[in-house]
Amino acid sequence: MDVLYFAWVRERIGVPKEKIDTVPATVMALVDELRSREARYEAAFADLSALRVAVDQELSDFDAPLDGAREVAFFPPMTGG
Amino acid sequence: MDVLYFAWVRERIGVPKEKIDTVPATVMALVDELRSREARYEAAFADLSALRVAVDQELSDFDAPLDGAREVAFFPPMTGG
Amino acid sequence: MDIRVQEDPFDLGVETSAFAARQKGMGAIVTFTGVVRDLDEGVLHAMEIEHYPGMTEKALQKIAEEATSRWKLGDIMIIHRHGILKAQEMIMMVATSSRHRVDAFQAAEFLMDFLKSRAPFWKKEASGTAADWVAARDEDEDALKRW
Amino acid sequence: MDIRVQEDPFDLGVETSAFAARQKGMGAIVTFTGVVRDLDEGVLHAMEIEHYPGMTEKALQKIAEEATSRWKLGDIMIIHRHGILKAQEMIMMVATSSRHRVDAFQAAEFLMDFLKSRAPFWKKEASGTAADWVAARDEDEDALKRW
Repeated sequence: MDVLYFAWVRERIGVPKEKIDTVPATVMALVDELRSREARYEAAFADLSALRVAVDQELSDFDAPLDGAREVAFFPPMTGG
Repeated sequence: MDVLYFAWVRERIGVPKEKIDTVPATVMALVDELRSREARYEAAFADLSALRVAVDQELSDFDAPLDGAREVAFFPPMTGG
Repeated sequence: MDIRVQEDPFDLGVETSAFAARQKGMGAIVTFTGVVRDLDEGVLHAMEIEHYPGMTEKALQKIAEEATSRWKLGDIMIIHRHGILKAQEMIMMVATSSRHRVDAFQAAEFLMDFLKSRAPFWKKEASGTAADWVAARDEDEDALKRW
Repeated sequence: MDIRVQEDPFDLGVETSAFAARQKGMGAIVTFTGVVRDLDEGVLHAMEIEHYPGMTEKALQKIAEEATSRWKLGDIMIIHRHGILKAQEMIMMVATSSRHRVDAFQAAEFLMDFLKSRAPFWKKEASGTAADWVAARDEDEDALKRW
Protein backbone atom coordinates (compact mmCIF):
# COMPACT_ATOMS: atom_id res chain seq x y z
CA MET A 1 0.00 0.00 0.00
CA ASP A 2 1.24 3.49 -0.87
CA VAL A 3 1.10 6.19 1.79
CA LEU A 4 1.26 9.78 0.54
CA TYR A 5 1.87 13.02 2.41
CA PHE A 6 1.14 16.57 1.28
CA ALA A 7 1.95 20.12 2.37
CA TRP A 8 3.34 20.42 5.93
CA VAL A 9 2.64 16.74 6.64
CA ARG A 10 5.05 15.91 3.81
CA GLU A 11 7.58 18.41 5.15
CA ARG A 12 7.43 17.01 8.70
CA ILE A 13 7.74 13.39 7.61
CA GLY A 14 10.36 14.25 5.01
CA VAL A 15 9.09 12.14 2.09
CA PRO A 16 6.15 12.62 -0.28
CA LYS A 17 5.40 8.90 -0.56
CA GLU A 18 6.37 5.56 0.88
CA LYS A 19 5.30 1.93 0.65
CA ILE A 20 4.21 -0.03 3.67
CA ASP A 21 4.03 -3.81 3.69
CA THR A 22 1.54 -4.32 6.52
CA VAL A 23 -2.22 -4.02 5.97
CA PRO A 24 -3.69 -2.15 8.97
CA ALA A 25 -7.40 -2.68 9.52
CA THR A 26 -8.30 1.00 9.55
CA VAL A 27 -6.80 4.42 8.84
CA MET A 28 -6.41 4.88 12.61
CA ALA A 29 -4.48 1.61 12.87
CA LEU A 30 -2.17 2.86 10.11
CA VAL A 31 -1.68 6.16 11.97
CA ASP A 32 -0.80 4.27 15.17
CA GLU A 33 1.67 2.09 13.29
CA LEU A 34 3.36 5.14 11.72
CA ARG A 35 3.41 7.03 15.04
CA SER A 36 5.25 4.19 16.69
CA ARG A 37 8.07 4.37 14.15
CA GLU A 38 9.87 7.68 14.65
CA ALA A 39 9.52 11.12 16.20
CA ARG A 40 8.86 12.76 12.81
CA TYR A 41 5.70 10.69 12.38
CA GLU A 42 4.68 11.46 15.96
CA ALA A 43 5.14 15.17 15.12
CA ALA A 44 3.14 14.93 11.89
CA PHE A 45 0.25 13.04 13.49
CA ALA A 46 0.26 14.92 16.83
CA ASP A 47 -3.11 16.61 16.21
CA LEU A 48 -5.45 14.53 14.07
CA SER A 49 -8.09 17.27 14.05
CA ALA A 50 -5.63 19.27 11.89
CA LEU A 51 -5.38 16.42 9.38
CA ARG A 52 -7.50 15.06 6.56
CA VAL A 53 -7.23 11.62 4.99
CA ALA A 54 -8.05 10.23 1.56
CA VAL A 55 -8.35 6.52 0.80
CA ASP A 56 -7.84 5.70 -2.87
CA GLN A 57 -8.18 9.39 -3.72
CA GLU A 58 -11.53 9.88 -2.00
CA LEU A 59 -11.86 11.96 1.18
CA SER A 60 -12.38 9.55 4.06
CA ASP A 61 -12.37 9.24 7.87
CA PHE A 62 -9.87 7.98 10.40
CA ASP A 63 -12.10 5.04 11.27
CA ALA A 64 -12.46 3.93 7.63
CA PRO A 65 -11.41 0.32 6.88
CA LEU A 66 -8.37 -0.21 4.66
CA ASP A 67 -9.03 -3.67 3.22
CA GLY A 68 -8.40 -3.50 -0.50
CA ALA A 69 -7.04 0.06 -0.32
CA ARG A 70 -4.10 0.77 -2.61
CA GLU A 71 -3.35 4.36 -1.60
CA VAL A 72 -3.81 6.38 1.60
CA ALA A 73 -2.95 10.08 1.76
CA PHE A 74 -2.59 12.43 4.74
CA PHE A 75 -2.70 16.20 4.44
CA PRO A 76 -3.89 19.39 6.14
CA PRO A 77 -7.29 20.95 5.32
CA MET A 78 -7.32 22.09 1.70
CA THR A 79 -6.77 25.70 0.74
CA GLY A 80 -7.42 25.89 -2.99
CA GLY A 81 -9.24 28.48 -5.02
CA MET B 1 -41.84 70.88 -18.81
CA ASP B 2 -40.74 67.94 -20.96
CA VAL B 3 -42.73 64.72 -20.80
CA LEU B 4 -40.93 61.61 -22.06
CA TYR B 5 -42.29 58.18 -22.93
CA PHE B 6 -40.39 54.92 -23.32
CA ALA B 7 -41.01 51.40 -24.62
CA TRP B 8 -44.70 50.51 -25.15
CA VAL B 9 -45.83 53.77 -23.48
CA ARG B 10 -43.98 55.62 -26.24
CA GLU B 11 -45.52 53.36 -28.87
CA ARG B 12 -49.07 53.85 -27.59
CA ILE B 13 -48.77 57.61 -27.30
CA GLY B 14 -46.91 57.84 -30.60
CA VAL B 15 -44.19 60.31 -29.63
CA PRO B 16 -41.04 59.92 -27.52
CA LYS B 17 -41.22 63.40 -26.04
CA GLU B 18 -43.48 66.45 -25.86
CA LYS B 19 -43.59 69.77 -24.09
CA ILE B 20 -46.52 70.78 -21.90
CA ASP B 21 -47.16 74.34 -20.86
CA THR B 22 -49.19 73.78 -17.72
CA VAL B 23 -47.57 72.94 -14.37
CA PRO B 24 -49.66 70.22 -12.68
CA ALA B 25 -49.21 69.95 -8.92
CA THR B 26 -48.32 66.27 -8.88
CA VAL B 27 -47.46 63.42 -11.25
CA MET B 28 -51.04 62.17 -10.82
CA ALA B 29 -52.43 65.56 -11.84
CA LEU B 30 -50.25 65.41 -14.96
CA VAL B 31 -51.53 61.91 -15.72
CA ASP B 32 -55.14 63.12 -15.37
CA GLU B 33 -54.47 66.06 -17.65
CA LEU B 34 -52.92 63.80 -20.32
CA ARG B 35 -55.70 61.20 -20.00
CA SER B 36 -58.30 63.89 -20.71
CA ARG B 37 -56.68 64.77 -24.03
CA GLU B 38 -57.05 61.76 -26.36
CA ALA B 39 -57.77 58.05 -26.43
CA ARG B 40 -54.10 57.16 -27.01
CA TYR B 41 -53.20 58.71 -23.64
CA GLU B 42 -56.12 56.98 -22.00
CA ALA B 43 -54.79 53.70 -23.47
CA ALA B 44 -51.25 54.33 -22.29
CA PHE B 45 -52.29 55.28 -18.76
CA ALA B 46 -55.10 52.71 -18.38
CA ASP B 47 -53.25 50.66 -15.75
CA LEU B 48 -50.96 52.75 -13.57
CA SER B 49 -49.70 49.69 -11.71
CA ALA B 50 -48.00 48.70 -14.99
CA LEU B 51 -46.22 52.06 -15.18
CA ARG B 52 -43.22 53.66 -13.54
CA VAL B 53 -42.43 57.35 -13.40
CA ALA B 54 -39.21 59.34 -13.13
CA VAL B 55 -39.06 63.02 -12.18
CA ASP B 56 -35.90 64.77 -13.34
CA GLN B 57 -34.35 61.38 -14.07
CA GLU B 58 -34.94 59.94 -10.59
CA LEU B 59 -37.46 57.14 -10.00
CA SER B 60 -40.46 58.67 -8.28
CA ASP B 61 -44.12 58.10 -7.31
CA PHE B 62 -47.43 59.14 -8.78
CA ASP B 63 -48.14 61.37 -5.80
CA ALA B 64 -44.82 63.20 -6.07
CA PRO B 65 -45.05 67.01 -6.43
CA LEU B 66 -43.91 68.56 -9.70
CA ASP B 67 -42.98 72.08 -8.65
CA GLY B 68 -39.64 72.91 -10.18
CA ALA B 69 -39.55 69.68 -12.23
CA ARG B 70 -38.07 70.05 -15.71
CA GLU B 71 -38.60 66.51 -16.99
CA VAL B 72 -41.12 63.76 -16.25
CA ALA B 73 -40.85 60.32 -17.86
CA PHE B 74 -43.34 57.44 -18.02
CA PHE B 75 -42.35 53.89 -18.85
CA PRO B 76 -43.06 50.23 -18.03
CA PRO B 77 -41.04 48.35 -15.37
CA MET B 78 -37.43 48.11 -16.46
CA THR B 79 -36.02 44.96 -18.03
CA GLY B 80 -32.28 45.52 -18.36
CA GLY B 81 -29.41 43.17 -17.71
CA MET C 1 -15.31 52.80 -11.39
CA ASP C 2 -15.93 52.35 -15.10
CA ILE C 3 -19.52 52.67 -16.35
CA ARG C 4 -20.34 52.65 -20.04
CA VAL C 5 -23.67 52.79 -21.90
CA GLN C 6 -23.06 52.21 -25.57
CA GLU C 7 -24.53 50.99 -28.84
CA ASP C 8 -21.30 49.34 -30.01
CA PRO C 9 -20.45 45.75 -29.20
CA PHE C 10 -17.76 45.10 -26.58
CA ASP C 11 -15.22 42.31 -26.42
CA LEU C 12 -15.85 40.27 -23.26
CA GLY C 13 -12.36 38.75 -23.21
CA VAL C 14 -10.56 42.05 -23.75
CA GLU C 15 -12.69 43.86 -21.16
CA THR C 16 -12.28 41.09 -18.59
CA SER C 17 -8.50 41.00 -19.06
CA ALA C 18 -8.21 44.77 -18.89
CA PHE C 19 -10.33 44.92 -15.74
CA ALA C 20 -8.21 42.23 -14.07
CA ALA C 21 -4.98 43.96 -15.08
CA ARG C 22 -6.10 47.22 -13.46
CA GLN C 23 -6.58 45.62 -10.01
CA LYS C 24 -3.93 45.81 -7.29
CA GLY C 25 -3.99 43.55 -4.23
CA MET C 26 -7.37 42.03 -5.11
CA GLY C 27 -7.71 38.25 -4.70
CA ALA C 28 -11.09 37.80 -6.35
CA ILE C 29 -12.65 38.93 -9.61
CA VAL C 30 -16.23 38.12 -10.59
CA THR C 31 -17.85 38.85 -13.94
CA PHE C 32 -21.41 38.48 -15.12
CA THR C 33 -22.29 38.63 -18.80
CA GLY C 34 -25.80 38.82 -20.26
CA VAL C 35 -26.25 37.28 -23.69
CA VAL C 36 -29.13 37.43 -26.20
CA ARG C 37 -30.33 33.86 -26.21
CA ASP C 38 -32.04 32.00 -28.98
CA LEU C 39 -35.52 31.43 -27.53
CA ASP C 40 -36.26 28.36 -29.59
CA GLU C 41 -33.97 26.19 -31.56
CA GLY C 42 -33.51 27.38 -35.09
CA VAL C 43 -35.62 30.53 -34.63
CA LEU C 44 -33.44 33.54 -35.18
CA HIS C 45 -33.86 35.75 -32.17
CA ALA C 46 -33.08 39.45 -32.09
CA MET C 47 -33.42 42.07 -29.42
CA GLU C 48 -33.84 45.80 -29.34
CA ILE C 49 -32.87 47.63 -26.20
CA GLU C 50 -34.27 51.08 -25.53
CA HIS C 51 -32.90 53.23 -22.74
CA TYR C 52 -33.28 56.67 -21.17
CA PRO C 53 -30.13 58.64 -22.02
CA GLY C 54 -29.01 60.66 -19.04
CA MET C 55 -31.01 58.79 -16.45
CA THR C 56 -29.38 55.47 -17.37
CA GLU C 57 -25.89 56.65 -16.52
CA LYS C 58 -27.08 58.25 -13.27
CA ALA C 59 -28.96 55.12 -12.22
CA LEU C 60 -25.99 52.84 -12.90
CA GLN C 61 -23.65 55.21 -11.05
CA LYS C 62 -25.98 55.20 -8.05
CA ILE C 63 -26.24 51.39 -8.01
CA ALA C 64 -22.44 51.07 -8.26
CA GLU C 65 -21.94 53.56 -5.41
CA GLU C 66 -24.41 51.66 -3.26
CA ALA C 67 -22.47 48.41 -3.91
CA THR C 68 -19.21 50.17 -3.03
CA SER C 69 -20.67 51.31 0.29
CA ARG C 70 -21.95 47.83 1.18
CA TRP C 71 -18.94 45.66 0.37
CA LYS C 72 -15.17 46.03 0.44
CA LEU C 73 -14.49 46.32 -3.25
CA GLY C 74 -11.45 47.20 -5.27
CA ASP C 75 -13.35 48.23 -8.38
CA ILE C 76 -16.57 47.95 -10.38
CA MET C 77 -17.11 47.91 -14.13
CA ILE C 78 -20.50 48.04 -15.88
CA ILE C 79 -21.00 47.99 -19.66
CA HIS C 80 -24.55 47.96 -21.04
CA ARG C 81 -25.50 48.15 -24.70
CA HIS C 82 -28.61 49.55 -26.35
CA GLY C 83 -29.95 49.35 -29.91
CA ILE C 84 -30.38 46.24 -32.04
CA LEU C 85 -28.66 43.05 -30.92
CA LYS C 86 -28.66 39.65 -32.58
CA ALA C 87 -28.85 36.22 -30.96
CA GLN C 88 -25.60 35.28 -29.14
CA GLU C 89 -24.49 38.91 -28.89
CA MET C 90 -23.43 40.21 -25.49
CA ILE C 91 -25.96 42.62 -23.97
CA MET C 92 -24.00 43.74 -20.95
CA MET C 93 -21.41 42.81 -18.38
CA VAL C 94 -20.48 43.71 -14.84
CA ALA C 95 -17.17 43.01 -13.12
CA THR C 96 -16.24 43.36 -9.47
CA SER C 97 -12.98 42.89 -7.61
CA SER C 98 -12.34 42.38 -3.93
CA ARG C 99 -9.78 40.89 -1.58
CA HIS C 100 -12.14 38.00 -0.82
CA ARG C 101 -14.55 36.05 -2.98
CA VAL C 102 -17.69 36.60 -0.93
CA ASP C 103 -17.64 40.38 -1.38
CA ALA C 104 -16.96 40.11 -5.11
CA PHE C 105 -19.81 37.61 -5.62
CA GLN C 106 -22.31 39.49 -3.45
CA ALA C 107 -21.56 42.82 -5.09
CA ALA C 108 -21.92 41.36 -8.59
CA GLU C 109 -25.30 39.80 -7.71
CA PHE C 110 -26.46 43.04 -6.11
CA LEU C 111 -25.42 45.04 -9.19
CA MET C 112 -27.31 42.63 -11.45
CA ASP C 113 -30.46 42.60 -9.33
CA PHE C 114 -30.68 46.39 -9.22
CA LEU C 115 -29.51 46.95 -12.78
CA LYS C 116 -32.26 44.61 -13.96
CA SER C 117 -35.15 46.40 -12.23
CA ARG C 118 -33.88 49.91 -11.46
CA ALA C 119 -31.85 51.03 -14.47
CA PRO C 120 -34.01 52.39 -17.34
CA PHE C 121 -33.54 49.76 -20.03
CA TRP C 122 -36.37 48.05 -21.89
CA LYS C 123 -35.99 44.97 -24.04
CA LYS C 124 -38.07 44.15 -27.09
CA GLU C 125 -37.68 40.61 -28.38
CA ALA C 126 -38.24 39.54 -31.95
CA SER C 127 -38.70 35.95 -33.04
CA GLY C 128 -39.94 35.28 -36.53
CA THR C 129 -42.25 38.16 -37.50
CA ALA C 130 -43.48 39.05 -34.01
CA ALA C 131 -41.83 41.56 -31.69
CA ASP C 132 -42.84 42.19 -28.11
CA TRP C 133 -41.66 44.11 -25.10
CA VAL C 134 -40.24 41.80 -22.47
CA ALA C 135 -42.43 41.80 -19.37
CA ALA C 136 -40.75 42.42 -16.04
CA ARG C 137 -40.79 39.29 -13.92
CA ASP C 138 -42.10 39.29 -10.36
CA GLU C 139 -39.09 37.27 -9.28
CA ASP C 140 -36.80 40.06 -10.46
CA GLU C 141 -38.65 42.58 -8.30
CA ASP C 142 -38.61 40.09 -5.42
CA ALA C 143 -34.85 39.65 -5.83
CA LEU C 144 -34.35 43.22 -4.58
CA LYS C 145 -35.82 42.37 -1.19
CA ARG C 146 -32.89 40.27 -0.10
CA TRP C 147 -30.51 43.25 -0.05
CA MET D 1 -17.49 20.34 -19.06
CA ASP D 2 -13.89 21.51 -19.23
CA ILE D 3 -11.66 20.87 -16.22
CA ARG D 4 -7.94 21.58 -16.32
CA VAL D 5 -5.24 21.29 -13.66
CA GLN D 6 -2.04 22.79 -14.98
CA GLU D 7 1.24 24.43 -14.08
CA ASP D 8 1.16 26.84 -17.02
CA PRO D 9 -0.48 30.25 -16.81
CA PHE D 10 -3.80 30.74 -18.57
CA ASP D 11 -5.16 33.83 -20.30
CA LEU D 12 -8.31 34.97 -18.49
CA GLY D 13 -9.59 37.01 -21.43
CA VAL D 14 -9.02 34.29 -24.01
CA GLU D 15 -10.56 31.60 -21.80
CA THR D 16 -13.59 33.74 -20.93
CA SER D 17 -14.21 34.58 -24.60
CA ALA D 18 -13.80 30.98 -25.70
CA PHE D 19 -16.15 29.74 -22.99
CA ALA D 20 -18.79 32.31 -23.97
CA ALA D 21 -18.44 31.45 -27.66
CA ARG D 22 -19.10 27.76 -26.95
CA GLN D 23 -22.49 28.42 -25.31
CA LYS D 24 -25.78 28.05 -27.18
CA GLY D 25 -29.04 29.52 -25.90
CA MET D 26 -27.53 30.60 -22.59
CA GLY D 27 -28.47 34.06 -21.30
CA ALA D 28 -26.05 34.30 -18.39
CA ILE D 29 -22.33 33.69 -17.95
CA VAL D 30 -20.54 34.06 -14.62
CA THR D 31 -16.81 33.85 -14.06
CA PHE D 32 -14.75 33.85 -10.90
CA THR D 33 -11.00 34.39 -10.98
CA GLY D 34 -8.62 33.92 -8.05
CA VAL D 35 -5.51 36.10 -8.08
CA VAL D 36 -2.32 36.01 -6.00
CA ARG D 37 -2.59 39.22 -4.05
CA ASP D 38 0.19 41.31 -2.66
CA LEU D 39 -0.31 40.90 1.09
CA ASP D 40 1.26 44.20 2.02
CA GLU D 41 2.10 47.15 -0.12
CA GLY D 42 5.50 46.89 -1.63
CA VAL D 43 6.21 43.39 -0.27
CA LEU D 44 6.61 41.02 -3.17
CA HIS D 45 4.32 38.13 -2.55
CA ALA D 46 4.69 34.72 -4.14
CA MET D 47 2.73 31.55 -3.78
CA GLU D 48 3.43 27.86 -4.21
CA ILE D 49 0.50 25.57 -4.81
CA GLU D 50 0.85 21.86 -4.13
CA HIS D 51 -1.79 19.41 -5.28
CA TYR D 52 -2.56 15.70 -5.32
CA PRO D 53 -2.32 14.56 -8.95
CA GLY D 54 -5.10 12.12 -9.76
CA MET D 55 -7.30 12.98 -6.81
CA THR D 56 -7.47 16.68 -7.80
CA GLU D 57 -9.04 15.97 -11.17
CA LYS D 58 -11.50 13.48 -9.64
CA ALA D 59 -12.51 15.91 -6.89
CA LEU D 60 -13.08 18.77 -9.34
CA GLN D 61 -15.08 16.50 -11.64
CA LYS D 62 -17.26 15.41 -8.73
CA ILE D 63 -17.88 19.01 -7.60
CA ALA D 64 -18.77 20.04 -11.16
CA GLU D 65 -21.17 17.09 -11.53
CA GLU D 66 -22.85 18.00 -8.24
CA ALA D 67 -23.33 21.59 -9.49
CA THR D 68 -24.78 20.29 -12.77
CA SER D 69 -27.30 18.20 -10.87
CA ARG D 70 -28.39 21.08 -8.63
CA TRP D 71 -28.82 23.87 -11.19
CA LYS D 72 -29.89 24.15 -14.82
CA LEU D 73 -26.53 24.83 -16.39
CA GLY D 74 -25.32 24.98 -19.95
CA ASP D 75 -21.67 24.38 -19.13
CA ILE D 76 -18.94 24.54 -16.50
CA MET D 77 -15.24 25.33 -16.86
CA ILE D 78 -12.63 25.02 -14.13
CA ILE D 79 -8.94 25.85 -14.54
CA HIS D 80 -6.64 25.57 -11.51
CA ARG D 81 -2.88 26.05 -11.52
CA HIS D 82 -0.22 24.54 -9.32
CA GLY D 83 3.48 25.27 -8.84
CA ILE D 84 5.09 28.67 -8.23
CA LEU D 85 3.00 31.80 -8.87
CA LYS D 86 3.97 35.42 -8.45
CA ALA D 87 1.89 38.30 -7.12
CA GLN D 88 -0.87 39.37 -9.54
CA GLU D 89 -0.81 36.02 -11.37
CA MET D 90 -4.11 34.21 -11.85
CA ILE D 91 -4.40 31.11 -9.65
CA MET D 92 -7.61 29.69 -11.04
CA MET D 93 -10.92 30.45 -12.68
CA VAL D 94 -14.37 28.94 -12.91
CA ALA D 95 -17.04 29.79 -15.46
CA THR D 96 -20.69 28.79 -15.55
CA SER D 97 -23.44 29.38 -18.08
CA SER D 98 -27.18 29.15 -17.69
CA ARG D 99 -30.39 30.49 -19.20
CA HIS D 100 -30.94 32.67 -16.13
CA ARG D 101 -28.56 34.61 -13.94
CA VAL D 102 -29.52 33.06 -10.59
CA ASP D 103 -28.44 29.55 -11.62
CA ALA D 104 -25.17 30.77 -13.09
CA PHE D 105 -24.32 32.78 -9.95
CA GLN D 106 -25.35 30.07 -7.51
CA ALA D 107 -23.42 27.37 -9.35
CA ALA D 108 -20.27 29.52 -9.52
CA GLU D 109 -20.44 30.22 -5.77
CA PHE D 110 -21.06 26.55 -5.04
CA LEU D 111 -18.09 25.51 -7.20
CA MET D 112 -15.85 28.00 -5.41
CA ASP D 113 -16.97 26.99 -1.92
CA PHE D 114 -16.35 23.30 -2.57
CA LEU D 115 -13.22 23.78 -4.63
CA LYS D 116 -11.74 25.79 -1.77
CA SER D 117 -12.24 23.18 0.95
CA ARG D 118 -12.73 19.86 -0.87
CA ALA D 119 -10.26 19.83 -3.77
CA PRO D 120 -6.73 18.78 -2.74
CA PHE D 121 -4.76 22.00 -3.21
CA TRP D 122 -2.51 23.56 -0.58
CA LYS D 123 -1.11 27.07 -0.74
CA LYS D 124 2.20 28.18 0.68
CA GLU D 125 2.69 31.92 0.82
CA ALA D 126 6.05 33.67 0.75
CA SER D 127 6.57 37.27 1.76
CA GLY D 128 10.10 38.51 2.24
CA THR D 129 12.16 35.59 3.53
CA ALA D 130 9.36 33.69 5.32
CA ALA D 131 7.16 31.04 3.73
CA ASP D 132 4.17 29.44 5.39
CA TRP D 133 1.33 27.11 4.55
CA VAL D 134 -1.94 28.98 4.38
CA ALA D 135 -4.26 27.88 7.18
CA ALA D 136 -7.77 26.83 6.25
CA ARG D 137 -10.30 29.36 7.49
CA ASP D 138 -13.29 28.33 9.59
CA GLU D 139 -15.51 30.55 7.47
CA ASP D 140 -14.55 28.54 4.37
CA GLU D 141 -15.64 25.32 6.05
CA ASP D 142 -18.80 27.05 7.30
CA ALA D 143 -19.55 28.24 3.75
CA LEU D 144 -20.24 24.61 2.74
CA LYS D 145 -23.18 24.41 5.14
CA ARG D 146 -25.41 26.70 3.13
CA TRP D 147 -25.59 24.27 0.19
